[in-house]
Amino acid sequence: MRKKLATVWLGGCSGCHMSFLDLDERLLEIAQWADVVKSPVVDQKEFPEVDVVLVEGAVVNAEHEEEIVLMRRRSRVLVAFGDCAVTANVPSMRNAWPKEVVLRRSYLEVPGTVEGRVPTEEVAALIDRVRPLHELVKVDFFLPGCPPSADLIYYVLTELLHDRVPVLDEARLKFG
Amino acid sequence: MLGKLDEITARVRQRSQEYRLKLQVCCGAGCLSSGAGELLEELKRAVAAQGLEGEVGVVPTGCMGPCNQGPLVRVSPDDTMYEKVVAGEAAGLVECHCGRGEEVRAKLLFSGGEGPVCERASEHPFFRLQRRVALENCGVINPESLEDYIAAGGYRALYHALTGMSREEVIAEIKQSGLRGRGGAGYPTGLKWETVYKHVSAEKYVICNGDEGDPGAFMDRGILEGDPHRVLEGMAIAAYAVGARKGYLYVRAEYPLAIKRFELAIKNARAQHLLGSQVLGTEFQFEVEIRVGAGAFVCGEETALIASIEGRRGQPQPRPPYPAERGLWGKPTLINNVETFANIVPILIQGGEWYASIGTPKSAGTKAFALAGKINNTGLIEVPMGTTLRQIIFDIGGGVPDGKRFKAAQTGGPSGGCIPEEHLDVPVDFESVVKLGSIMGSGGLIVMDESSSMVDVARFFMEFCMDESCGKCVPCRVGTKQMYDLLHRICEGRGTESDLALLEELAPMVKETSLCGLGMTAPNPLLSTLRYFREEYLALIPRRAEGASVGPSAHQP
Amino acid sequence: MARQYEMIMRHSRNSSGTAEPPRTDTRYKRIAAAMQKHQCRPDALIEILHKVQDAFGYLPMEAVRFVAREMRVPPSRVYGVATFYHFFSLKPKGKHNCVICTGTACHVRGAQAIVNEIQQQLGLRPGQTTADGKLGVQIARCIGCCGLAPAVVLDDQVLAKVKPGEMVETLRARVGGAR
Amino acid sequence: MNEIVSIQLDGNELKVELGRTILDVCREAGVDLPVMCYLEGLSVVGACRLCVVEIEGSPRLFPACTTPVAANQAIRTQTEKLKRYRRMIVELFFAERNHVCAVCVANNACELQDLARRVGMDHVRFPYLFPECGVDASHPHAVLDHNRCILCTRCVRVCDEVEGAHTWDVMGRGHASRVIADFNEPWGSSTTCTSCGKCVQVCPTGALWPKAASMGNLRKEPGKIGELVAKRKLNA
Repeated sequence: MRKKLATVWLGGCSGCHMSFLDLDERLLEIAQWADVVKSPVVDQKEFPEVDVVLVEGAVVNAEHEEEIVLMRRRSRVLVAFGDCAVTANVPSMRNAWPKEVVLRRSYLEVPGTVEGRVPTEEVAALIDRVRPLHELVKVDFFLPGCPPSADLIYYVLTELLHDRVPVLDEARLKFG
Repeated sequence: MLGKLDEITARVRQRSQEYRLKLQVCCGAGCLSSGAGELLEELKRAVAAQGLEGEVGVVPTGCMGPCNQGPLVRVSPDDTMYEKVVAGEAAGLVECHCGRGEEVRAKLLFSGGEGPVCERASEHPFFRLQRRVALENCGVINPESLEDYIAAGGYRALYHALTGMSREEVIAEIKQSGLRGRGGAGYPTGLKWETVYKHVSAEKYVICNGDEGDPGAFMDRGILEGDPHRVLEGMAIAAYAVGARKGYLYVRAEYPLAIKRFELAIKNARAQHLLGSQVLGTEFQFEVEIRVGAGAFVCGEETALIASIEGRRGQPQPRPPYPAERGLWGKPTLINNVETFANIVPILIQGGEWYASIGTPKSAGTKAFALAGKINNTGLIEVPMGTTLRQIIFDIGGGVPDGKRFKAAQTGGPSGGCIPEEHLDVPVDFESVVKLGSIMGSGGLIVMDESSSMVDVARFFMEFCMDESCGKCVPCRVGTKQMYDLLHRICEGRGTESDLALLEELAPMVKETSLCGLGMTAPNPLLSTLRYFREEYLALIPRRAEGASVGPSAHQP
Repeated sequence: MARQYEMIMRHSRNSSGTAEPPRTDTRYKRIAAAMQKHQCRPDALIEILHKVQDAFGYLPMEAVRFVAREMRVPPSRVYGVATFYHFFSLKPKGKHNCVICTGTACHVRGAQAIVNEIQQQLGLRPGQTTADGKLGVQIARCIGCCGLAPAVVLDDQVLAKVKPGEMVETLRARVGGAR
Repeated sequence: MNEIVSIQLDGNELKVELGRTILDVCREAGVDLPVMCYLEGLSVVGACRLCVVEIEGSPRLFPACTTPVAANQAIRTQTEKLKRYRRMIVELFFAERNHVCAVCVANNACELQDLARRVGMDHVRFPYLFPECGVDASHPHAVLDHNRCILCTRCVRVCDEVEGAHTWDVMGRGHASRVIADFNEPWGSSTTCTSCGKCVQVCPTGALWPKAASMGNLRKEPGKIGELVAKRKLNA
């Protein structure tokens, strides 16, 4: 039976998605097993019910908080995709300071800011601390790496889309 | 030399016989802070003013026990005790009791409470159920007077050991007594002495551990303040037995009075050749130095204590090697706690067999406890091992105040656990307390009533351990921080079931892998409250709405 | 005495650019005397730091440097020891000091309420000192007066069975009285 | 030469010399125990607790690096419990400071990172503590980044025991402990540092790194310290 696959981009650099695209011709192989029903490269507003979702990025703002809960509810297998999703990684480097300090620094104090102001409407409000996915929802599979290699993504997706549990042994498991 | 001790004894006895009555004023730290110092002076003045100088003596003593009734006065030999005597009442008390020979009924000990009041203090359950061995002189003699100590039989045990016993015989006596370390772990004292004795070295050390860091424990403080010579004599006997010539008392900086009195004790003992180059006229030489701690609970751990005496950060070392083999300056070192040393003299005087006859077969002798928390009679007590917690808390301690219900007794401080009502009839000894998920510890006993949250208690102790973790080993340094954060979250009502699961996963790991006793026991308060009061944890965890995320906490620490 | 002077003088001459303690400061003489008593043995470091804190009320860096140099103990080791033990403070304490005991007995009898009240009424958290340096608030891990819980040590005097409101009043009076 | 006794190591009978540690014996027998604080040539502190093993007949766990072998010991090094505990300890390391492999100069040359893969840590279950940590770049040749420090104290020990400078020590205690130079001063202004670079070589993570290095070309040689110490003994 064909599976439904989604990929999501939360607080991250999209590098994991780049690595996903690096699957190149193997993407066609994936397409034989699953429909990519929701992804930054698919025009679909609502998050549908899916079999597998790859979530890139950490939970950084209020929107992410809502989205991740929704995704959890509508996904059979939720994969923390890449270091940001697994450890909060680079986005979390702001966590040692209160978000007000971080915002002031970014929008007002850095050189080159002209008449800076902290945006309030255009972008979602930051939450106090950047958090990895598993602090908010149950994560079924952790796929660390910054980014995980295309080979690794291929391996993990192949297993999951065939209802097998991938195994990250010492050779496959790596942060950074 | 024995003649000199007898001579001093005779002199003191004769002087005290001149007095018809003796007013003993408790000058333990508790009573001093409620005004015992002024009271002492005022009583002396009143006695003089009423012309009773020749027949009524006024003397300070160490801690008498019932600390929250202070300042305390005992009239001897009438055996009458008065509570909460302020300086302004001194003249009236002297006039009434000493002048007219009438008791001041309204001021009798415990008359302010709900329990029984006795004209003879020793008949009150608070005293009647106690058996004072280590605290024998505490609250009886003047702790600042060497002569008083000698008159109470002091330094006879040392003399007896030095002149009439071989080192092996001393150790055999201690072994026979069944005495176990009173600092908490309960290691057999005689065995420890023997190990140090057996290690051949020109230099050896004896250390008295007075770093009583458990919050809620003040037995060692009571002993050091109330009977410093007893500890000093115990140390000297130990030094003779194991072959040491130098001893250290390591004591907390928070105990200035104990430091002062011990310093004085050393000075006076040296002057009388009870310390120094030829102790009591024998070849034995022994010097004692005080080392003052600087606020680190972990220094109660023996290897950390040694590091601290050596002027370093008080971080524990892996054992082996044990201090008995390689301790202070790398030399064989005997470390015993204050209360342990305080038990040595009576064992030598009355014999190991006598001591072993008190208490239970595996935990011989008596144990001092500091009662505090939600209990009527707070204070310092000493009971035979095997006394039940119920007797200690309800008969001696007078139960829980304000009509509240008893909930749990906490023993062993941050290393111990909470024992609930259903186990109150278990006889207290080293093994039984461990079976209940706590430890005997050094003797702090805190009573909690129904208004105390046990999760809060667990968090309180975890915060303590986190703050006091030396930072050397990872499980303790980070584990206590993680456990504290998780407990805090639960206390604040922000916890989840997976937080609880994490706690239960972390606690055994920290317990089993930490380097020293602090980390190994840090999870105890958490584990014991989880064992007996799990429903209190669950009650604090918000119930999740149907279908919500199943992951860990949606909240920040 | 002469030897102590010499020690201080030598120390001044060997100056390596760091601030020197005033040669006439008797507190330094006392510390130098204490070091001499222990023959500058490194194991006496904690004893000497106690002396420094007795003399100054805290551990001024200048004095800490003096001790390290005279005792020939590596600077990082001295600093490591000074910060390991909570009894030592590298910051000046208040003129008046209020130490709230938060031991177990005090905790179950309401020590936290005292801490909270002081924080709310006087704006002082444990470890803080008022801007004018008049009042410092600290917490202690059991002062061993469990029978008097909750207990507070105000300027070395133990106060028993303290009530939060009264404590704040006492503190206000103490600080006000010092003006 | 000490007495030879027999022990059991993970079920295999072995003849070993008394006086050696379990870690020694394990290494010789090819049993690879994880360590962080241990480094050949430096004093043994038994602080990381990664090398704990089970000894039959005792309910306790024993750090292999400090525990001497004894006759007839039956040692187990790879039980499920030990594996679980080791992973937890590694997780505690990662949660304690701010380890971001992606931007670390020691990425792919880090003992902690390697350890994480060895113990199968695919994520950290404990809340990250995110402490505020400074970076000291005042030294001309090297940087100290507290975000990546695991307080193994190899730098402290090598500086004191091998170089003899004792520039480094640890200040504070518990989770507030920090490695410091001199009186908690910028490393570059240290009056005791000889700039020998040994601390950088022994640091297992990217906490101490040479300014000349960039990600991908960092190579540390902690093993040299053991060789150095051995050579000195030879010459002594």
